[in-house]
This record gives sequence, C-alpha cells and structure tokens, in this order.
Amino acid sequence: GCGAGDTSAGGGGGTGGSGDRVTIGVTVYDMSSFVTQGKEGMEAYAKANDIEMLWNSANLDVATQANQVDQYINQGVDAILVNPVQADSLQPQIAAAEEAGIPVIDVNSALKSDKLAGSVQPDDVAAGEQEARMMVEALGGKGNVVILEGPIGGSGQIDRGAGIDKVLKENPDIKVLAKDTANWKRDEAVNKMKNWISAFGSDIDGVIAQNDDMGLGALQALNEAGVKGVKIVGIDGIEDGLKAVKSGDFIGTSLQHGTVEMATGLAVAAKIARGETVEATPKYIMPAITKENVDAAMKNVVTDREAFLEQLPQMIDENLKNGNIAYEGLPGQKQQ
Amino acid sequence: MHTKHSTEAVSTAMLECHGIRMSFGGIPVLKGVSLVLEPGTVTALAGENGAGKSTLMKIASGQYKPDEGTVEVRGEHLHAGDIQAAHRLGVAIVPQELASIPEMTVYENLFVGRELRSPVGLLNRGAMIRQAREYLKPFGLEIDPTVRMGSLPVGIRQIIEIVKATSRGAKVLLLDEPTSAIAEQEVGRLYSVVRSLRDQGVAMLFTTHKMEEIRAMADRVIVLRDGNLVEDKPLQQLSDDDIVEAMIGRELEDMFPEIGTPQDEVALTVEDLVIGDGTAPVSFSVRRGEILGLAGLVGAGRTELMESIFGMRRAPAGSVAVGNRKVALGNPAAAIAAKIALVPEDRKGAGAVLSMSVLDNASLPRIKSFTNAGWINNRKRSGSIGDIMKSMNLKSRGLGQTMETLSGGNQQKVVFGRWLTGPVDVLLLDEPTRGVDVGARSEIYRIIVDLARQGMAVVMASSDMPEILSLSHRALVMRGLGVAGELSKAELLEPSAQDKIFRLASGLEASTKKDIENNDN
Amino acid sequence: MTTNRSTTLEPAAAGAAPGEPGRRFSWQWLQGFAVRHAMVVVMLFVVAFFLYKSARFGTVENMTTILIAAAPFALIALGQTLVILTGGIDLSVGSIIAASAMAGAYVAKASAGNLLLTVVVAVAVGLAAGAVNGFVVSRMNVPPFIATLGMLTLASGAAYVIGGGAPINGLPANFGSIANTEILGLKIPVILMILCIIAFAIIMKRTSYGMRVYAVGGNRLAAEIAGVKSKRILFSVYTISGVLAGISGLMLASRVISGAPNLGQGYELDAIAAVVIGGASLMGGRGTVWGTAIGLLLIQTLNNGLDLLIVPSYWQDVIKGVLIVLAVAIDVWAAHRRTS
Amino acid sequence: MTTNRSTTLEPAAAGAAPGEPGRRFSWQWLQGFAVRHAMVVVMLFVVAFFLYKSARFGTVENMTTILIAAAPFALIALGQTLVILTGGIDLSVGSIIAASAMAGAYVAKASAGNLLLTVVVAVAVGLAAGAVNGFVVSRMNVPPFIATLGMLTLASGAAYVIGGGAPINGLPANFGSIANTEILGLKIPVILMILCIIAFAIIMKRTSYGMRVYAVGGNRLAAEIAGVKSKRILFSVYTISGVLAGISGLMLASRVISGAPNLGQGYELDAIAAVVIGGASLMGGRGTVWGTAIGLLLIQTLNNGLDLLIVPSYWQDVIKGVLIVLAVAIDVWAAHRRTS
Ligand SMILES: Nc1ncnc2c1ncn2[C@@H]1O[C@H](COP(=O)(O)OP(=O)(O)OP(=O)(O)O)[C@@H](O)[C@H]1O
Ligand SMILES: Nc1ncnc2c1ncn2[C@@H]1O[C@H](COP(=O)(O)OP(=O)(O)OP(=O)(O)O)[C@@H](O)[C@H]1O
Ligand SMILES: [Mg+2]
Ligand SMILES: [Mg+2]
Repeated sequence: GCGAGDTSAGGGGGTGGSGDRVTIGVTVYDMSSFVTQGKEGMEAYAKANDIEMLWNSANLDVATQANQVDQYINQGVDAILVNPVQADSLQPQIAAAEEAGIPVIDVNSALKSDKLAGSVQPDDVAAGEQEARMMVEALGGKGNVVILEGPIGGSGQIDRGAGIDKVLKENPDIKVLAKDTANWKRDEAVNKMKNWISAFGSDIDGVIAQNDDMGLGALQALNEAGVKGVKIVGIDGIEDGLKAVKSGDFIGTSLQHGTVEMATGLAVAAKIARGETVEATPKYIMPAITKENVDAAMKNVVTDREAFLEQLPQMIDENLKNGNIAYEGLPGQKQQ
Repeated sequence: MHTKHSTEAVSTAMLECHGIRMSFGGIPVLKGVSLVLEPGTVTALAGENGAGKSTLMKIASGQYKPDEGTVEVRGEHLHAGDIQAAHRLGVAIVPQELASIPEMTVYENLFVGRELRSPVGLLNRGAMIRQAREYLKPFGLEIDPTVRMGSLPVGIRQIIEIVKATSRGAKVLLLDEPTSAIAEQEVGRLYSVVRSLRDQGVAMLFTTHKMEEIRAMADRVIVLRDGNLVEDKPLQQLSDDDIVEAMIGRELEDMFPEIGTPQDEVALTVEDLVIGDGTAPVSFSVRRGEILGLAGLVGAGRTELMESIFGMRRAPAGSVAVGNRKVALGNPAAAIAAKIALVPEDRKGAGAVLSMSVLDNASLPRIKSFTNAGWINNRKRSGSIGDIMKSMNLKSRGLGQTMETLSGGNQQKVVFGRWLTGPVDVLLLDEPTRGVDVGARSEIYRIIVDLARQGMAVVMASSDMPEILSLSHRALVMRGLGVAGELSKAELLEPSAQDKIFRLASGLEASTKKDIENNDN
Repeated sequence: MTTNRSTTLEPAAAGAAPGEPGRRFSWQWLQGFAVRHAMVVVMLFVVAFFLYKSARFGTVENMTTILIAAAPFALIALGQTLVILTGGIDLSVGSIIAASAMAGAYVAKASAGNLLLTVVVAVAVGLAAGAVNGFVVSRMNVPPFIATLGMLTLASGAAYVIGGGAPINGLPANFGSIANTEILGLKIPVILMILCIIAFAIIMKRTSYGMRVYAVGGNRLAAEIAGVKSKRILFSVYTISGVLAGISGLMLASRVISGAPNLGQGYELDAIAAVVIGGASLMGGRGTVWGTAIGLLLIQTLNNGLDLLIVPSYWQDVIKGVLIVLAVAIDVWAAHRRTS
Repeated sequence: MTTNRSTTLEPAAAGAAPGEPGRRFSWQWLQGFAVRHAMVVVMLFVVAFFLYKSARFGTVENMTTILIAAAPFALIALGQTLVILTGGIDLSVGSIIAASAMAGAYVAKASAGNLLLTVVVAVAVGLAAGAVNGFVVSRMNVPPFIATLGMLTLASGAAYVIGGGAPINGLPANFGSIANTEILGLKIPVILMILCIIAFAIIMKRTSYGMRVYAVGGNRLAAEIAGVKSKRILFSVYTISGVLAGISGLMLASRVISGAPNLGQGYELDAIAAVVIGGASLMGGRGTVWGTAIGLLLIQTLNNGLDLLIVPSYWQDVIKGVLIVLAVAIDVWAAHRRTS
C-alpha cells in the first residue's frame, strides 16, 4: 500500500535524464479506490517501460491541482498526466505547459482545451446509458426508480446522469421518484435511501446508483427496512459490487477498471513524450458486468491481481493498437 | 415618566435617578430609588452586601436597563441600557469587578476609546505612553505603561482602573468599591485625586465598606438597605454608628472580638522559601491558634507568599511543612490534603467559578467528603453548605444561584466559607474582608478568631491596618517579595505601630520603584 | 466572547423585560429550563411542520430511521460536549471515526471475522488518538484547536495508510452484525446512543467528575486552587471523546460492512453544532447533555424531513443553514427574556 | 480556556513561573518577540530541510508557485485574524469563496466577459454574506460558531443553486486575466496578498480601529465602558472577512477559468489554523497579522515541499498534522521559557 509513494519518489524529480527514460508528472483528483487501483496498473506499466512517475494527489481541490501542474512545469517533466478534480478547469496551466513545450494528457475526466496532447477518457455517458438499460430491462420497461448521484457538479455525476436521462426519456413508463447525491459514499447512501424508503415505502422498484458504493448503501438500507425485490444497478465494478452481482443483489454493474484505464493514460502520455505514434484520444468503453461474466472480472480485479498486473503492460500496448482500450479478456468483450 | 419641567427644576444636577426599580428574574433588587448628584460633590453610597449599590451604578452607567424609573445626566434623558449614551453624556465608572483588558498594555487600557492620534490619523503610541506616565504619577505608580495589564496584581489593576476613569474628563464619576484591593498609601492618593476632581466640579458617587473612607471623602451619605434608600444626609449630620445602623438595621457591637492565646505546638513552618527569583528567602512559623498578620504595600509580595505556600506557584527554593510533615511545593491538591486552605485575593480570577452555583462552588474543594464512590450525596452537601452559608449569613436566593449573579461581598463569603466544611490546620487569608460589608466583616472577624481558638493557624494578608493591628498576634511586614520586619503583639499595641509598619513597608521612605529595581539585579 | 446564553451580567444578556415577582428561589432553575425550553419549542415546530407536510414522517419506521442515523453523531456529540465544557474543542472526531473504522475493517478481514479483536482494535485506535489529543492539550499546552486539527489531518492520513489509499471491501459478513443486530427491536447503535446519553447526563449532573469538568471549564485557575487536577480532567475528556469516536466509527463501518477512509469526514462540525445549539458556550463551563441531545435531534430531524420532502440536497443546505441560525437566535432571545 | 501563549499570573499558563518583579516590565515585549521568534525558527528549519532535500525547492519559479498558492488563503486568513481577535470565528469563508466564485463566473459568462461587473458582483456577494454574519452575531447575539456555520451551509448551497448544481465552464478567456495578469513579474493575487498583509498590519497596529478590535476581543464590557461601539466593531470584522473571501473566491475561479460550487471547501480550517499557529488565541484579544502571515507561510511551504518530494498525499497529511502540532508546541514552550 503506502510503499507505493516511496518507489516513485524521485527525490525532487529532475528531468528523466538518461537515454529513453521519461519523467511523467501525474496529478490525480484524490486517492479514491479507483485511483489507488489505477496506481498499481500505472506502476506496473512504468516499470516495464522505463518511466519515472512523479505522483501527487490534489485532494479534491482545483487550486491544489493547479499548483501541482505549475510545480511539474517548473521541474521540466517530459509530460503531465492529469486526472482532473474538475472537468474543464486548469486552462491557464495547460497553456503554460504548452509554452514550456510539455505535453499535457488528461485521463478519466475531461479537461476542455484545444492544447491537450492527448486524452484517455471513459465514456461515462455510455456507462450511464448502460446501467439505465440494465434497469429498464430488469423492470420490463415499467416501474419507479430512485437515482443516487455522485457529488453534484462533478463530471461523473453530470455525464453518467446524462446517459441515464437519455435512456429514461426513451422509456416514459419508468418514473423517477427521487434523485439526489450521496457523494459516492456508502454511509451517506444508506441514510438517503432509508429516508426515501420512509417516503415511498414499497413503491420503489429500482435503484440506479451512479457507482457501486452507493448501490451497496442502498442495498443495506433495503435490507434494514426489510424491503425485498428492489432491483439495484451500479457502476465501477469494485470488489463488493462484483460480489453483489454474483449474489444477485445487483442486476449488474459496469466495470471501470482503473488499473487498465489509468495505465493506458500513462501509456499514451509516455508514447507522446517519446514522440511515438499513438491514438491520442482513445475512449474507454466500460464492459457490462452481469452474472455471466462476473467471475472473470472478479479474477482481474481481486483474486488474480498479480497475474493480471503481470501481463498488463503488454496488453495495454496491444489494446492501443487494436482500439478497444477497455479490453481485458472478459467473456463477451471484443478487442476491436 | 418624568417631564421636562422637573428636569429644569433641578437643572444644576449632574446626575438624577428617579424612582429606579430593578428586579432580576422577579426578585426586586431596587425598589424605587431616587437620588440627585450636584456638581462638585462627593456622595458615599453605603449599604450591606447585596443592598443594590452596584446595580444602581450599573443602571446609572447604562449597563442595565431598569424596569422602571429614569436616569438623567445634566438634564439630558439617558436612554436606558445604553452604555455608549452614558459614556457620551460624560458618565465614567470603575466597576466593582474590574473591567480591565488583560491582554492589552496599561497605556492601551487607559486610552482605548479615546486614542491619541498623530495628524495623519495614525495612533501616536509614544504620546499615549508619555501621557500614561503622567496619569500614573499622582498615584506613585512607577510601573511601565507598556506592561500587560494581566501581569499586574489586582491592587495595581484597580488603581489603573481608577486612573482610567478619572482621567477621562468625565462629568459624573461612579466608583464601585474603588479601594477594595489597595492599601492605605494608595487610598491616601485616591483622596487627593477625588478632591481635585471635586474642585473641577465633577459629581462623584462611590461605594465602600470602610467608614474612614466615607469620612475622608464624602460630603454626603446615601444608604441603601434591601433596595430601599433609607438615608440621605450631609456627612456632618451623621455619626459612624448612624450609618452602620442605617445599613444593617441594628446596632453593631464592637468590630474586633477578643483574640485567644496561641498554643505552643507549631502548625505551619516556612523555611527559606524564595517567592521570586533573586529575592531574599522567607522563613517563619505559625503556631496553632496563632493569627499572623501580613502587612505591606500593594505589590509587596504577600499574595506571592501565600500562593507559594499553597502551591499555586512553584517556589524555586525552600520548604513548607504542616506540623512536621513536609508539603509538596507547587501542588495545590497536596496543600489541601495537608489541611491548608487559601482564600485568594483575586476573587473573580482565582476564587470562584462564576458560571457555577453557590452550592457547587462551596463544595468544590471538599467534594470528596460529599461523595461516595464519586456519587454526590446532595442531601449531605446542601445540608452542611447551607449551614455554613447561614452562619456567614449569605445573601442569596438559595444555594442554586450562580455565583456571577451574587453581589461582590456575598461572593467573598462563599469563597471564604467553602473551606469551613472540613478540617483545616492552616488558613491562608489574602485580603479576607475585601468588599465585605461592616456587618459581615465583624462576623468574619468573629469566625477567624473562633477558628484560631479551635487551634487553626491563620496567616492573614491585609491592606486594612485596623485588621492587622487588632486581629493578629504577630505581624510580618513585607517589601519587595521579602520580609522587611516583624512586630510582636506588644509592638502592635503601641500607638506608633501603624507608623512603624508603614516605614518598614516603604523601605524607610524608599520608593516602590527602587525596591523593584533592587529586585531586578 | 461575544454572546452568552446563560445567566450573566453582560448587558446583552441582562436585557430588559420586567420579571414578574413572586418567583423566588425558582428563578435560577427557571432560567436553565427556559433556555432548553425555547429550543424544545423550536424542535416541536419543526416536527409539527414535517408531520403536516409528510404522512410518512410520523411512522415508527421513520422514527427508527432517524434514530439509527443519529446514533453515530450522538456518540461523538457527547464526547464533544465534555470537551467543549472544558473550554476546548475536538476537531479530530471525524477522522478518528475514519481511522478506527479502517482499523476495525482491516482487522476483521485479516482475522477472518474475529469480532472481539475487531472491536478491541477499533476502540483502541479511538482511545489512542483521544489520549494523544489529551496529552498534547493538557501537558504540552497546545491550544485544543491546533492539537485536534493536527490529529484531524494525522488520523485521516492514517485511515488512508491503513487501506493503502483504498477502502476495505470484501469483509466477512459477521462484521455487519456489530451494528445490525437487533435487541428488543432496537439496533445496537441506537441502544448504545440511548444508554450513553443517559449515562453522561447522570455523570455530568451527579458525580464529582462531572462537577470538576464544569469547574475546569468555568475557571481553570479557581478550580486548581480548589484542588481540582485540571490536567487530568482535560486529558480525560479528550480521551473519552476519542473512545466514543472510535465506537462511532466501528458502528458506521459495520453498518455498511466496509471501511472507507473518508468515512465521517466533516462530522465534527455537525457534532459541535449540536452541542452549541444545545446551549453550550465554546468558552467553556456552560452546557448540558440534554441540550446536546436536543440539538442533535434537531439536526437529524431536518436531514430526515427534508429528504422525505425530496428537497434537493443543495437546497437542503440553504434551508438547514437558515433554520439552525434562526433556532439559536430564538433560543438566545428567549434566554434573555427569561433572565431579566 | 485551557492554554495561553502570553504572559499571565495563571500558574497553569505561566508554567510554574515564580513571578519576579523586575522582569514584569519587559515581559510583555520579550514574549511577543519570543512567540514570533520561535515560530520563525521552526519555519527556517522547515525551509532548510526542503532546500536540502529538493534541488527544485529553492528556485524562483517554485517560490512564486508557493506565493500564488498562498494568496487566496492569505486573504481569508487576514479576515479570520480580525474575527478571531474579537473572540469570534468565521467558518463560512470557505463557502463564501464558492458562492462568490460561482457568482463571478456566472456574470462573466452572462455578460460575455464584462470584467468590471464580474468583479463587482463577486465582491458584493462576499460583502453581503459577511454583513449577514456580522448582523447575526452582533445584533442577534448568535454565537459566531453557529452564525457562520449556518452561513457555511447556506452559502455553499447558494453556490450550487447559482450553477444549477453544475460548475460553470466555457468562460470568456478574459475571465482568466483577473488572476493571471502579471505586474512587474508578480501575478495579481500575489500583489493583492502582499498589499493586504501590509495594510492590515498597519491597520491593526497603528489605527484606533485596530486597537478597538483588540479591546472588544479582550473584554467586551470594558471596551464598551470605555466608549467603544462593540456591535459596530463586531459587524465590521465579519463584513471584512466576507469581502476578503469574496475576492479570494474570484481569484481562485479566475486562475483556473471556471467556477466550481465546491471551490474553497474546508479552506476555513487552514485559515483558522494559520491564525492560531501565528499565536492568536481563539478566546480573543491576542494575535497579530505578522503571526498569521508566518503561520500561513508555514502551511503553504509544507504543502509545496511535500509535493516536491512526491510524498503520497495521505502521508503528507500525517506529516503535516504532526509538524503543525509540534511547531505550536515548541512555540508554546518557547513562550513559557521566555516568560518565566
Ligand atoms: N445579573 C443578576 N442576576 C440576578 N441577580 C442579580 C444580578 N446582579 C445582582 N443580582 C442580585 O441583586 C442584589 C444586589 O446586587 P448588588 O451587586 O447591587 O449588591 P451590592 O450592593 O453591590 O453588594 P456588594 O456590596 O456586595 O457589592 C444581590 O442580591 C444580587 O444577588
Ligand atoms: N508598583 C508596581 N509596579 C509593577 N509591578 C508591581 C508593582 N507592585 C507589585 N507589582 C507586581 O506584583 C507582584 C506582587 O503583587 P501581589 O499582589 O502579590 O503583592 P501583594 O503584597 O499581595 O499586594 P496586594 O496588596 O495587592 O496583596 C510583584 O511581584 C510585582 O511583580
Ligand atoms: Mg457591589
Ligand atoms: Mg495581594
């Protein structure tokens, strides 16, 4: 766990130096489980490709992230990889980087700017659509749902929300009873859901959670209230989420595998820094996880971690050639 | 409501109060008090503890809004409960519970609200410091105006409060027990200041519990009893006994009871106790049943000595023993365990927990004796506290009343009485009758003497000469945090005693300043 | 200080209003009552409003929902009450919750569901953190705000370290039984909450310890002169606060059967708010356990009721902000009315 | 109160200091010096450490980076200093930042980049919020903690309402010029910071307004008896704090050319920490602008230096927590050394 920091600690950094070695400054919005998972993948890829990774977290504060970008520019890194606290911020910093001739790549959530050298983004809208579709199916196109959102204003909440809305518009018989944020948190989701159960009792047929944690919170609330048969769907495919899919508590989730996505971001950044040719703006399309393929996903995410990380660097390079950067060999997943 | 014409009628009056009524939570404290202060007069406001003196002054200075009645300053109606208005109209007050700003320097305390500015509009601190020195001179205070107020002893803070109020060019000056913490010498200085202000036409109202101060300062005496004005006459027409009788509603048998004879057994032994670094060590012992008086000017170190014995400050060197058991220094709990009790000088700061009830305050030092396994036995507690407070005849609405709503003198009674619920071998009294009315004071004297008779060793620091002279078997005179001399009972009885004490205290006419410089090096 | 909701000589408080005579001896008590009273009245209005607006609000299920949500706050609010009574403040409870939750989850996973060990470790973490606070404040004389702010960042950092930056998932099912077991129809956290409130109410009113806490907060010097070992008292209140935070964290984690390093973030503010709404003064010496309980209930009722009315969370913030200020304003006003 | 970093006869605070007559005279000064001095020393150690550890730390670029990062905090820390000097606290600055940032961004977009209007509106929002705080505290006698906590939730709610729950993006480029324009090589926020620090240092030391702020905090009743209009003073400090938060919010939004409703979240704690690290007492009456400046610099230097050393953020928290407490502990200890 914590060792991670030390391994990449480059004693104040300094431009990558010798031969082909590149230094890449990374700033992430926070040490969420997603990012932590991603960090493992990035480290695996960095080791395999002679990359020095400078790592900082902005603790959910835009200004802090701006400072960190400035610092990387001062240090003259070869490329900067940003997992933004907030979509469409940091324009002055990106401009400054460009002046300093340092390519900036965003990953996981978008920085709107024409100065970006690359961009590795999950398709959150698609993910939102995907989970909404699962729910519509499960409810047979008719019923009442509540929606648990991420932090209001965050790109996750906005884009996944957009996808959900799109699908629900197509299915007018699905009624949204309530929709509010639980800030990605399980404990907040429990209380929010409990209160909604008080409000709507057994009218609730389904819970569309914008991530697994909130879905699991809702699950707990339903259990506490002894309400049965409510369908729940989430996104992310964290361990407990996958378990819930396996046990049937979730009708499904969408795997946003940080290990793969973040490492791909690093890969793109490195290749750009090295002037190699690479698809600079690949999209990460989250594979749907259902009872059918949950076991395989469980292997990659939890049980067979080492093995997975082992072959990750090579897999990523292949994915970048083939096109589907989300490919990790799950049943029903195509490489193109 | 008073009409224009009535104000014109007495247009010369500086301050007029008409039918002031005030009650707290339904309990009447002032029951229709009216008084008029003429320019260039000094009026003494006498009364027992809890009679309503401070409340009246707080109303006159806009701190409280009376339930009924009006206050007029120089013919102008004072908008009730508006401190700023009172201030604008030229009313200044020295509150009984000092209102100094501990975190600020002496000169800042003196000038806040009327700062001296340079032409540019910025503060002119230099000028304020210089002015401050001027203001302090008449009181012979050689303190540096740039020291923090909080670092000074109560006595000095009180003097500075007086300076603050008197130097503002106020037209009406209210002094609520201005001398409670300061010694003879400074009081003398206050007299002269008061006189000069009177000559400038300032109207002054002051409260005190000391007859000689009334004699020395007042032209007129007003007596409050239970919120009623029971006496209002020129001083000449009143004898001390008249005043006392008006105050307490009965005649007072003589102040000082006969003191007993000390036993031989030594109760308290203080050896080479150094109470300020670089100062001469202090050694003395007190026998059971003996009352040792501590005299000295403000800042002589009496309080330091007591605090060191009691462990409030850790003395750098020396030892304290009760009987033949040594007491750990710098640890009040240990001192209490050794049956030492202290009634501190600074009631508000060190004596009482103002936010707690009388009962809690009174039972705090001996709470163990009212608890079994940590559980408070309230019956037992209220019982014995109730008795003690009755014996001190505390004026409160039951033991549940919070300390801060108790009158100053009554607070003092609680702080004193709380020790008497358990065994005490050594009783340290620092200004024990500070702010206590005549009636109560004679009770406290009686109690002190009784306690001594029962075998307690009493050390009593006092700035009240008669107290020292007539209550103590022996007296130490302190100066510059050391002992300057000792007077035996015999010497104390000589008429020259007072003079001798004063000469010792002031280092044979050496100024306070010198002492402190000497202590420096 | 600038305001004060209990007996005081401050003109602000001495206010106006003729008091009606004949109330002798009950005056002081009346006051204490009046202060609480006003807040209770406010509380009743809020409840009445929600009852009127939502049929579901009054149901037994919803009441239990409120209680379960309130429990973890109640524990830290009680600890906070003691700390605030001494004139201090404990900003670290939020992250102590996170740290002990992570520690508990970690042990539960590592020990494959050894509940005893889990509980012991989680509580021990809270105790340790609290003890450090207590030591730093009472022995090193560091202002409580800084001491506990330091612990806030330290403990939350520690929470991440424990999980290597990630939440702890895949916990043994029995980890959930700590918070989700029911005894006579009440969940353990709720029972704990009720017991603790009663216990602390008694301790603060009926024991010498409680009295000493008030004394130290009211006037530390005077308390010491009266023989109170103020350093010990200070140490104890922060330790208690830490332990309660530890328990609270364990309950929270157990309820959702997972440990999140950002659990309890910002809870400290709600806890302190509950205490102050309850009439305590941050200057110390004033406040009651019952007051805190009511303040807590007010906040929780608002959270629940506004959710029932499906008010968007950011409007909830606006409303809550205004209501809480109003509630206290009314309370202050009432207190002044009564005292004079 | 429980601790105290200035001269006092309290044994508790003055350590077991035997009072010596002579010293009393120079105490006060010695102390003020000692207190600042100790913290400066700590500061120097920290800087030295980073200089030694990281070649980049000492560079001009990095120094400017630190200053730019410090600027928005500096503004709110200054306002906080005044508030704390009166014995109050302002928890709302963080969300006032968010509200005024959103308001500014909104106007900038709506007016297609009318900078004047943008600035006016953003500052006005801060002023309004601050004034409300001031009114509620000084006139309604609501405890500052509650009053500003209410404003915290209210303003952050408002921030979301302004953006309809979303951040405001796609702002006219010139919106960025507010914070990113350089004058003699310094960015506007940095210049503002420096000017404000100097201005407030002068105001607090050299004007009667400053002196009265200290007085109200030191003993409100005493100040009023001396003719100080304490209600006005209280009102003013909260208003000033609000205005500075407004400016700070505008700078933050302009720097990243977007308005986020969660901007400035939790900044209040860092600001308060800076003030207290600087030697101010939360009981009011004690503290200095320079102290705050140093406290602020310490925090910012740690943030920057630890980032440079690529310490994982959660370890940064642990380290920061410990260091800040240690720094203050040393400071307290030094203060006592000097005073006794
Ligand atoms: N704020 C208050 N709340 C309740 N009761 C009060 C308050 N202030 C004063 N009292 C009561 O009013 C009565 C008169 O108090 P006051 O301070 O005026 O007496 P005093 O004449 O000044 O006594 P002393 O000589 O001891 O100072 C006392 O019984 C006191 O308990
Ligand atoms: N004139 C003075 N100027 C400056 N400091 C003084 C002065 N007088 C006393 N002090 C300080 O106060 C300390 C003693 O005050 P303290 O109150 O203990 O003396 P005291 O004899 O008890 O006086 P009091 O008559 O008030 O009881 C001295 O150590 C000194 O530091
Ligand atoms: Mg009085
Ligand atoms: Mg004395």
